Amino acid sequence: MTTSLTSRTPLLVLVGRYGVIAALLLLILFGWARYDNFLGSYNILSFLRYTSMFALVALGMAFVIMSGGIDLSVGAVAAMSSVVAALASPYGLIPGLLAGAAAGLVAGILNGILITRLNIVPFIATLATMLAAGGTGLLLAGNQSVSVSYDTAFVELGQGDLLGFPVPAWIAAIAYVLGSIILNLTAFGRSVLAVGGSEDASRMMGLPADRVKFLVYAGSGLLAGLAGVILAAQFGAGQPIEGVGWELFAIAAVVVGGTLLTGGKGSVESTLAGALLLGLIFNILNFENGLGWISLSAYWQSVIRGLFLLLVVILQAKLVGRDATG
Amino acid sequence: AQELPKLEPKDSYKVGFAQTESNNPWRIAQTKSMQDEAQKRGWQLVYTDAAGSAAKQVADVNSMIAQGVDAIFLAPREEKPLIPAVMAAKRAGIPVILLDRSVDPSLAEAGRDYVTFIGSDFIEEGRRAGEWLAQTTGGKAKIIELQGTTGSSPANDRAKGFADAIQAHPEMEVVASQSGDFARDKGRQVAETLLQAHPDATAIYAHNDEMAVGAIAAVEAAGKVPGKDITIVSIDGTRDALQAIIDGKLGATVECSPFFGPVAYDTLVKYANGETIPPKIINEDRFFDASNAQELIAEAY
Amino acid sequence: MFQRQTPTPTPPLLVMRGIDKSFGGSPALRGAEFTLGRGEVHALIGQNGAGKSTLIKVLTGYHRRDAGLVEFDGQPFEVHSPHAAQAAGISTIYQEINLVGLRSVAENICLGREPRRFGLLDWRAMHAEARRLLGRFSIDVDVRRPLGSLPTATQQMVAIARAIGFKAKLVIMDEPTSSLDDREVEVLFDVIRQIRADGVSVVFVSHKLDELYAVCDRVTIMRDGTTVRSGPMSEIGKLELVATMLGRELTAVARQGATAFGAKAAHAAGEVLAVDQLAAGPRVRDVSLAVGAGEIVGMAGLLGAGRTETVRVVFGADPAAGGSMRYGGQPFRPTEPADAIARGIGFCTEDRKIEGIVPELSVRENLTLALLPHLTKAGIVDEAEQRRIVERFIQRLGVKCQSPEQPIRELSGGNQQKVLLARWLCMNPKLLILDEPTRGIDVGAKAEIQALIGELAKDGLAVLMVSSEVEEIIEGSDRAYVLRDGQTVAELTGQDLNETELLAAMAHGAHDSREYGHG
Amino acid sequence: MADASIARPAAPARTSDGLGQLLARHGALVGLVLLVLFNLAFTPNFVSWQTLNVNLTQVAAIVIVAVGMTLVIATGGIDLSVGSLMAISGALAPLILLGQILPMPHPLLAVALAFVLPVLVAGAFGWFNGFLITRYRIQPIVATLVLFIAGRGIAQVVTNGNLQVFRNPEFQVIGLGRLFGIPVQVILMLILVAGAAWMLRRTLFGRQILAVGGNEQAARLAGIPVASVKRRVYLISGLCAGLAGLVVIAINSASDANLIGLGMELDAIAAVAVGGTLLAGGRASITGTLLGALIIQLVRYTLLANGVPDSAALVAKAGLIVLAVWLQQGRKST
Ligand SMILES: Nc1ncnc2c1ncn2[C@@H]1O[C@H](COP(=O)(O)OP(=O)(O)OP(=O)(O)O)[C@@H](O)[C@H]1O
Ligand SMILES: Nc1ncnc2c1ncn2[C@@H]1O[C@H](COP(=O)(O)OP(=O)(O)OP(=O)(O)O)[C@@H](O)[C@H]1O
Ligand SMILES: [Mg+2]
Ligand SMILES: [Mg+2]
Repeated sequence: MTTSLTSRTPLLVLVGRYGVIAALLLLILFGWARYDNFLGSYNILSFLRYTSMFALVALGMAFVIMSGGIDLSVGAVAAMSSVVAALASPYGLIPGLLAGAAAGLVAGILNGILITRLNIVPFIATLATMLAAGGTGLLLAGNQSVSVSYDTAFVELGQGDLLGFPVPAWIAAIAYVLGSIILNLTAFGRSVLAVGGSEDASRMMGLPADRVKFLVYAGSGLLAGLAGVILAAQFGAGQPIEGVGWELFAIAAVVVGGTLLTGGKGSVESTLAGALLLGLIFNILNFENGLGWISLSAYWQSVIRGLFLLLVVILQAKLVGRDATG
Repeated sequence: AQELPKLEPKDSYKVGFAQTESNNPWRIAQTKSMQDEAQKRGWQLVYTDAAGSAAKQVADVNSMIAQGVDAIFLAPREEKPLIPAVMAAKRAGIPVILLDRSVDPSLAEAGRDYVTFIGSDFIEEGRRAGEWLAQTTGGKAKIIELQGTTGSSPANDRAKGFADAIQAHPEMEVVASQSGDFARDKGRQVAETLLQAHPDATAIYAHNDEMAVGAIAAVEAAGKVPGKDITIVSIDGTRDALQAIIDGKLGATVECSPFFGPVAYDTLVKYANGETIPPKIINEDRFFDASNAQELIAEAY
Repeated sequence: MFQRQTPTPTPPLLVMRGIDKSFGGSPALRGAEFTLGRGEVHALIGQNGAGKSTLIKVLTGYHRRDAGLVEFDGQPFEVHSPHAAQAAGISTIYQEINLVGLRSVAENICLGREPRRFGLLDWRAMHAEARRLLGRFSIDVDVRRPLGSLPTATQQMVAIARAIGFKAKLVIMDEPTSSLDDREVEVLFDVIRQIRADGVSVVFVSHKLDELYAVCDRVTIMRDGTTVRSGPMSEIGKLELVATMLGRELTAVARQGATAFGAKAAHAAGEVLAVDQLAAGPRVRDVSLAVGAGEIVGMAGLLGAGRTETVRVVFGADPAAGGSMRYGGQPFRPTEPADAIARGIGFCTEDRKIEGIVPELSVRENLTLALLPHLTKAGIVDEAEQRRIVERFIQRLGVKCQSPEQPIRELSGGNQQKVLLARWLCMNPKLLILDEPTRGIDVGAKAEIQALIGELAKDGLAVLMVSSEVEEIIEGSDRAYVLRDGQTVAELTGQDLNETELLAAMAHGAHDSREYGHG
Repeated sequence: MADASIARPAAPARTSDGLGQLLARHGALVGLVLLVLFNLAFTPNFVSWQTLNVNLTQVAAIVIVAVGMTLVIATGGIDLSVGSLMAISGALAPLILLGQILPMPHPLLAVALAFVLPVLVAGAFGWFNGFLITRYRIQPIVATLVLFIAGRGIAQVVTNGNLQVFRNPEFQVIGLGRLFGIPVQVILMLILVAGAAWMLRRTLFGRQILAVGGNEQAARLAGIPVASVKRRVYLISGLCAGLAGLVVIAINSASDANLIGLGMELDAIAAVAVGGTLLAGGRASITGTLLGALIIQLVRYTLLANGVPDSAALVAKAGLIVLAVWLQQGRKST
C-alpha cells in the first residue's frame, strides 16, 4: 500500500521532474538554429493558436490520470461540442461558448456516472462515451461540417487576438493557471492525488472518493467541450469527424509530462510542456519538409511519436521502479 | 475586399503543397505528381500531410506561410474549415491555388481570395457516370450507391451529379445508399450487405474505383456475375479499375486525374506573368470503358 | 458469562449495544457491546478474528452494521462513511497503515482538513502544522518528503499524528504499536496521556499486553465477535486477561479435548529445515529454528512478531536480507515460491482472500493449482487423474461443497481453508508451512484440520505451524519457538511447553524459560 | 485490500437475484437471439444462406483477433496494438509474395513464407508488448499504446503507404477459398475458437492464465511463473492479429497499410466485454467472445441493411457495450 521511492537516484528525479521542460527548450533551440523564421512571431502565434486545443484536452486528461483513471472520449467529445457550438454560434459569442462547453460537460458527467455509479471500468465506460459522442456529433451535424456564423463575434474565440496573443492561447493559459491552482492550492486537488495514490486508503482517510472521481471526469468533459468551441471558432465550422486520436495525443502528453499513469503523482505545468513538446514535433517536421528531405512524413511521424512515447514510459518505469504496477 | 497578392516572375519558386492525407492510391499519385514536377523544374517544394484532419491542414498552411513560401497549392480536406487557411495566406500576401477540391464559395471567391481552382468537376463526374449507366441499362436499373466518406465534398457532389442524371429516367432508382469511406474493404463489406438486403439490385454506382473493386468481390461472393447480372460504374480511373474493365467486370469509370503537377505549376507561372486566370480550371477528364481501357491502361496509376 | 459493568463516572461518551455484523453469511460480530467513558483510555483486546477491527469499522461507518444501536456524545449515532465519522469527532488509525505513500508527509497528515487562506491551501501553515504534530512525537523529518520514502515506524507515527491532529473527541488506535520500537512506544504513550488530559477518549487495540497496563484505564475483551468482559484494567491480571481472551480457565490446565490434535508424534527423524539468524524486511531481525521430519514445530508470537514474514522468506516469497537456511541438508535460498515448491515445500498462507484462493475458479482447479504441472502430459491436464485426486481429498478432508465444479468463493471460510490445505497435501510435500491454519474458522472445521495435521506428521511430514492460538501451539506441536519483534526469544519443549511459559515468553520474551541463544 | 469491495457503496450483491444471474451468465446469448428475431421481423431477405455467409466472413477477422484479446484480458491486461499489428503483417505478406524483400526462387516457397513470416513478426511485436509489461511493470494500456501508434507507421513506411495489389490463388485461399462450401477464414475462426476454448479449459497454460488473472499473488505463491504466462499471452494476441491481417488482405487481393485493421482493437475489446469476460481478469469465455463478436457484427449488418446511417450505429454500439458490461458487475462484486 505504501510506496518506497528510496531507490531513486537524484539525477533521475531531476530528469523526471524537469526532463520535459529541458527537452522542450532543446527542441526549440534546435528549430531556431536549423530553420529560418522558426521563432518568427507568425509561427509562434499560429502554433499557439492551434496547439491550445490539445493543451486543453491534455489538462483534463492529466487530472483523470492523476486520479488513477483514463478518458478515451475526449476527442469525440471535442468534435461533438464543436458541432453544438457551431449550431449555437448565430446567437452570439456567449451562447456558442456556453453551448459547446455544456455539451462537453454533459458527456463528462455521463462518464462520471458510468464509472462511479455503475462501477464500469473507466476504459470501457469512456470508450462507450467516445462512440456515443461521435455518433451524436454526426447526427447533429447531418454528416457534414456545420458552418459557424461569421455575423456574430463567435469566431473571435478562435481567430481573434487579445493584446497580441491568440484568444485560444489565452483560454488555455487561464485554464492551466486555474488547473495549477486547483491541483496545488485546493483540498480538491490534493484529494485527486490521494485517490489516485490509493483509492482504498483515501476512503479510509474519509475522502469522498466517488465524488472526487466524478468531478474529475466531469472536468475532463468540460475542457474537451472548450476545445471543441475553439475548434469550431478557429476553423469556422463544427467538425463532427475531427478529434480522431486526440485522446492518444493527450495521454501521451500527460505521460511525457511525467505524470504517473497509475495515478497519485503529477504536474499541470509539465503536462503543458508535454503538450507543447508533442505539438512542436509536428511543427518541426513541417519545417524539415521545407528543407525538402523527408518524403511521406505522416508515416514517419507516427513511428517517431511511438518511439518517443516508448522512451519516456520506460524512463518513467525506471524512476518508479516496482511501484509502476497498479 | 483587397486584391489578390501578386507574384513576381522568377525561374524558380519555393512553393508549398498542403496535402489532405496519404491513405489512398489517388492521393499518393497526386503527391507524387506534384513532387516529380517540382523536381523537373528545379523548384523547392514544401510538402505537408494533414493526415485527414482539416484543423491540422490549416496549421500546416500556417507553417508554410511562416516559412515564407512564394505560393501555396492547397488540396482542401473540407469546404468550410479551410477558409481560415486561404484567408491567412491572402493576408500574408501569398497567392493560393486550390487543387481538386474547393472551399465554400459563399466565404471565399476565386480571383479575390484565391487565384483559382484546378480540378475535376465532381458533379460532372457523377453526371457522366449516371448517363453512361442510363444508356447501358436502357434507363432501367435498381441501383446500389456506395458513397464516399460522409461529409466530404466529392461524396456530396458525385451523389448530386448522379442523381441529376438519372432523374430523367423514371425507371432508374437508387434502392440503397451507404458510405464505404472510399475504401476497398469497407466498400466490399457494405456492398455484400446491401446486395443481400436488395437482391433485386441490377447496378452499383461507386464514388471511387477502390470501392468499385471491393464491390466486384462482393458481387462475386454473392454468386452473381459482375458486368452481367450487375452493372458497375465508378469514378477515378485507377489501373485496377481499367484492368477490371478489360476483364469485363467493371462497366466504366470516369477519369478523375490525380496528375496535377504540370497544370498546377503552369498556372502559377501564367499568374506570375500577369496573364488572367479563369476562376475554375477543369481538367478535361477522359472516360474509360471497354472501348479504350486496353490502350490506356499503361497511363493509369 | 457477561460480566457486570462497573459504572463509569460521567455519562459515557460512546455506547454500542447488540452490534451484529456478518460478512457473506459468516458472522464477525454477534451482539457485541462497548461502553467508553470521557477522557478514558480503553483497551480493546481479543484474538485474531475476534472482531475488534470490525467493531471499529462499524463504528466509523466503514462497514454498515446489521443490527444494534450506537450512541455517541449522548446522541444516536448514524454515520455511513469514515468521512462523516471524522466530521463527528471520531478519528481513527486503522490496523493496516492507510496513508498515501506517494504524497508528502504534510499532505497525509492534513488530508481532509487542509488549512486555507482565502479559500486556498496555505502550504506554509500546513507544513507548520505537520511539524508541530510530529514535534509532539519528537520526530523531525522533512514534511515535504513523500511518505513512502520513510520507514514503516515513522509512517505509523505519521498516521497517529494525523489522527491526533483532528480536534477529535475520540481517537481510535487499532494496533498502533505493531511496528514501533519501545522508545517510540513510550513517546506515543506520553502523547496519549497528554490528550487524555485534554479530555479526549482513546480506544487502544493491541496484542502486546504489557502496553495495555502502561496506558489503559479500562479494558474490554472480545472473543468470537462478542464482548466477554469489560472492567478497570487494574482489576484484571495479565494471565487472567489472556485466559479470558482465549476463553479458558487457567486453574484447569488440564488440556484433554481442548484441541483435536492426536497424541504427540515420535521424535524427529532427521532435520528437514534449519534456519539460522535469518533477517528480512523490517519485521524479521534474527530468527533461528529447525524442523525435523515427522514433527510439528509451533511458532508462537503476538501479531506483528514477524512470523508471517519469516515463513514467507523460507518459502521464497520474500527475499532474505541476512542469515542462512539449510533444507534437506543442503544450503537453501529460494528466490521464487516455485523453487521452494519444487523442493517439496508447501505453504498455507495466513490471508486466504489475498494470498490463497483464486475466487473465480472452481474447487477442483483451486485444489490442484500447485499440482497441475504434475498432472500434465504435453501441456494437457489429465482431467481423469485430476478428478480422482480432487475427489479423494474432498473426501479425506470432508470439504463441504455442492460439487468440485463450484466456484471456491461460494464456500465457507473453513472449507476454503481445507481446500487450500489440500492444495499442498496432494503434492505430498516434505515440509508443510501453515500460517494461522485455523484462523477465522468455526470450531468444527478447526478440530478436523487439527486432527488431520496430527495424522500427517505421523506419516513423516515435517510441519511448521504459525499460530496465535496458545492451545494450538501447546497441544499441537512437539516443540515451539516463540518470536517477539522479529527475534526468536524462546524454544519450548516437553514440560516447558505449557501455557504459563508460553504466555510469559510471548509477553516478556525469554522469561525463566531456557534462554534460546545462538553460540 | 479485501475490504475494497465492501467499501464500494454501489456494489450490490446481485449474485443472489435470479434474473441478474441468468443475464450475467447468458446475457450475450439472449442479446444475440433478440437481434436475430428482430432481423427476421424487419430486415428484407434475412433468411438465406448468403446472409449467414456474409456475416460469418465479415466477422471472422474480428473473432480471430478477439480470441487473442480474450486471453490477454483474462490475465487482467489489455492489448491496444492489435489493429496496427494486423497492418504490419498485412503489409509484409504481399512484399514477400511479390518478392520485394528477397527474390523468391519458388512461388510456393513464397506463399509459404507469406503465410508464416508476417504472423511471426506480428507475434514478435506482441511478445515485445508482454516484455514491456512484465519487465518494466508498465500498465498494459500504455505499453500497447506504443505499438498502437508506431505499428501502423512502420507498416506504412515499409510500403511507402502504397496500395499493394496482388493475385495469388494459393495465398488467397485464406480469404477466398472454401472447404465443403464453407469459407476458409470461417473454418479458421472456428478452429481458433475451439482451440482456445479447449486450451483454456484443458491445458496447464489455460489454468495458469485464469489463475494469474484471478489472483496474481495467489498464483505466484502456488508456483505459477506469472511473468512468462503474461508474455506468452501477448505473444498469442500478436499471432492472432497477424493472422487476421492476412485474412483481410486475402479477401481484398490488395493490401493497404493505411486501413488494415483500423479501429480493430476497439471492436475486439468490445466483443470480449460483451461476451462476458471480466475486464478485471480471472474469468474468460471464448465462446462468449464469439457471441459478442457476432452481436456486434449483426448490429452493424442490421443497421446497414435497414439503411440506418453510421452515426446512429455508433450510438447503438455504445449503449450495447455499456449494457453488456454492466450486466457482468453483479458477478464481479465478490
Ligand atoms: N472485509 C471482510 N470480509 C469478510 N470477512 C471479514 C472482513 N473483515 C473481517 N472479516 C472477518 O471478521 C472476523 C473479525 O475480523 P477482525 O478483523 O475484526 O478481527 P480482529 O479482532 O481485528 O483480529 P486481528 O487481531 O487479527 O486484527 C474475522 O473472522 C475476519 O475473517
Ligand atoms: N509480505 C506480506 N504480504 C501480505 N501480508 C503480510 C505480509 N507480511 C505480513 N503481512 C500481514 O501483516 C500482519 C502482521 O504480520 P507479521 O508477520 O508482521 O506478524 P505475525 O507474526 O505474522 O502476526 P500474525 O501472524 O499473528 O498476523 C499479518 O496479518 C500478515 O498477514
Ligand atoms: Mg484487527
Ligand atoms: Mg502472520
